[in-house]
Amino acid sequence: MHTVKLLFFASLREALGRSEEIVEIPKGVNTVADLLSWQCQRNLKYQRAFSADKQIQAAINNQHVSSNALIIYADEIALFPPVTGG
Amino acid sequence: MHTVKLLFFASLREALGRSEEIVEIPKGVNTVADLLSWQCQRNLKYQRAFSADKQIQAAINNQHVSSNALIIYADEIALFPPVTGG
Amino acid sequence: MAFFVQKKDFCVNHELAKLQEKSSNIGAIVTFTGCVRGSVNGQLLSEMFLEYYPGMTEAELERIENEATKLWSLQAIVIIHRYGKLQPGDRIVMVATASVDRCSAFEASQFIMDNVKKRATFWKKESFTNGESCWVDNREQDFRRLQR
Amino acid sequence: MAFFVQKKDFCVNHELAKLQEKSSNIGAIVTFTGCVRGSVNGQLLSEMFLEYYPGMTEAELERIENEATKLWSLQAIVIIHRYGKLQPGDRIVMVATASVDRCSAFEASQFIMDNVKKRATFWKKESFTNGESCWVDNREQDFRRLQR
Repeated sequence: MHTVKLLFFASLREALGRSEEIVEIPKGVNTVADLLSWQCQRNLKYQRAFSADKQIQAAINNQHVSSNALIIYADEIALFPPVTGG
Repeated sequence: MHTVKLLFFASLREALGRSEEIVEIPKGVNTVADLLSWQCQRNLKYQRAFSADKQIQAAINNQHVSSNALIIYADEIALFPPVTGG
Repeated sequence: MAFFVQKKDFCVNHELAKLQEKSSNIGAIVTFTGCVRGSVNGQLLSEMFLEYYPGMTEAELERIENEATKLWSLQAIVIIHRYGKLQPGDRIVMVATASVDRCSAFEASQFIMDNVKKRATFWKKESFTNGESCWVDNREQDFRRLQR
Repeated sequence: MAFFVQKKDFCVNHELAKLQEKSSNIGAIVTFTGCVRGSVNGQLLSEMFLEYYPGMTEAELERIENEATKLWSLQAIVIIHRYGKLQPGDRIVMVATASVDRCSAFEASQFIMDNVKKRATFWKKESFTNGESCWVDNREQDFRRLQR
């Protein structure tokens, strides 16, 4: 079993009504892209929160990662909308 | 007779030992370039102070003017080395 | 090289003085200060809320500073970015770069600000006097959609 | 739009506050501060003397500001340039530009500084701890001659 702590920020956190969640990653969910599409299939709220136009991005070990990045070694993954600092 | 007040600044002022001078502009000295070469012919001190490598520039009515600018209407002409502000 | 993520405001004079202590040969200091605007797309702003990702944000700012010092010869850099509730006119961020020459200070400051905007994990939520509020990223998308 | 040619030092905080009073919609402020360097070409500086041409200098700074406001949409500009005797580490000049967006503020600030350097009628004389002193323009020429 691959247990991962997901962190949610900003509008994603608000849409899901939570800032983090411990999940068991199903077999075959190997990349960030897989993770996002799995989130979409969970329920309507998640489907809307993770829809493509939301452009949700990910970070592992305090580093931005692209959608094809492998998540199989990650124990914590941050998910968030595009950053708007500065 | 065309009387003009010349103003000297920075290293030019120091080389000539004066910050201004009233001069009678001789016939045929019509442009800034003419004025500079006339200054060179006045004496050794002026010749060195106005030598080409000094790149002396001019301003009339608080505006930079190029070497071919006419001076025949000017009653005050500032002469100075390249500016080094900022 | 220093970076701070903090709630409280900062004093530009104080930061410039600290910067100048770092080297006696500083000829040029460029500062960029980003502030909360009074209105956005004609809507009067009442408040801005800034969220950030503790840990990653600081790591990203440090990476950006390291990249800048490799690209330009800089004597000092400071980045300060606030979070939490801010009012119109408040300072949000300051980037200051010090160098012997003007071009390095300018170019490095722009590089750092561009990258803070693209990579530093901050998110802005704007509240308006008409009671509405929205995350800036959504507004950007709506704004772009409006312009199509 | 404001410009000051003065002997006394200036307070960056104070200038930024005055700038922000000019408009409630300022999103970006860029400041460039030029300082007296501690050493030049390895020679320790003891003092800098700045001469200027009263009347023309102010007129030139105003022309530069007017050109900048035609090229970028700026909410405020301030240029402060000192003259007289300055010590290493002292502030010589500050250019601050305020705009809704970051790029205008940066580009205008660089434009103004480049033009102040090329056109504003100031001259610097540097004195060194070894007793020597020279006008910067001569030093530049000597420096260039040395490099040939």
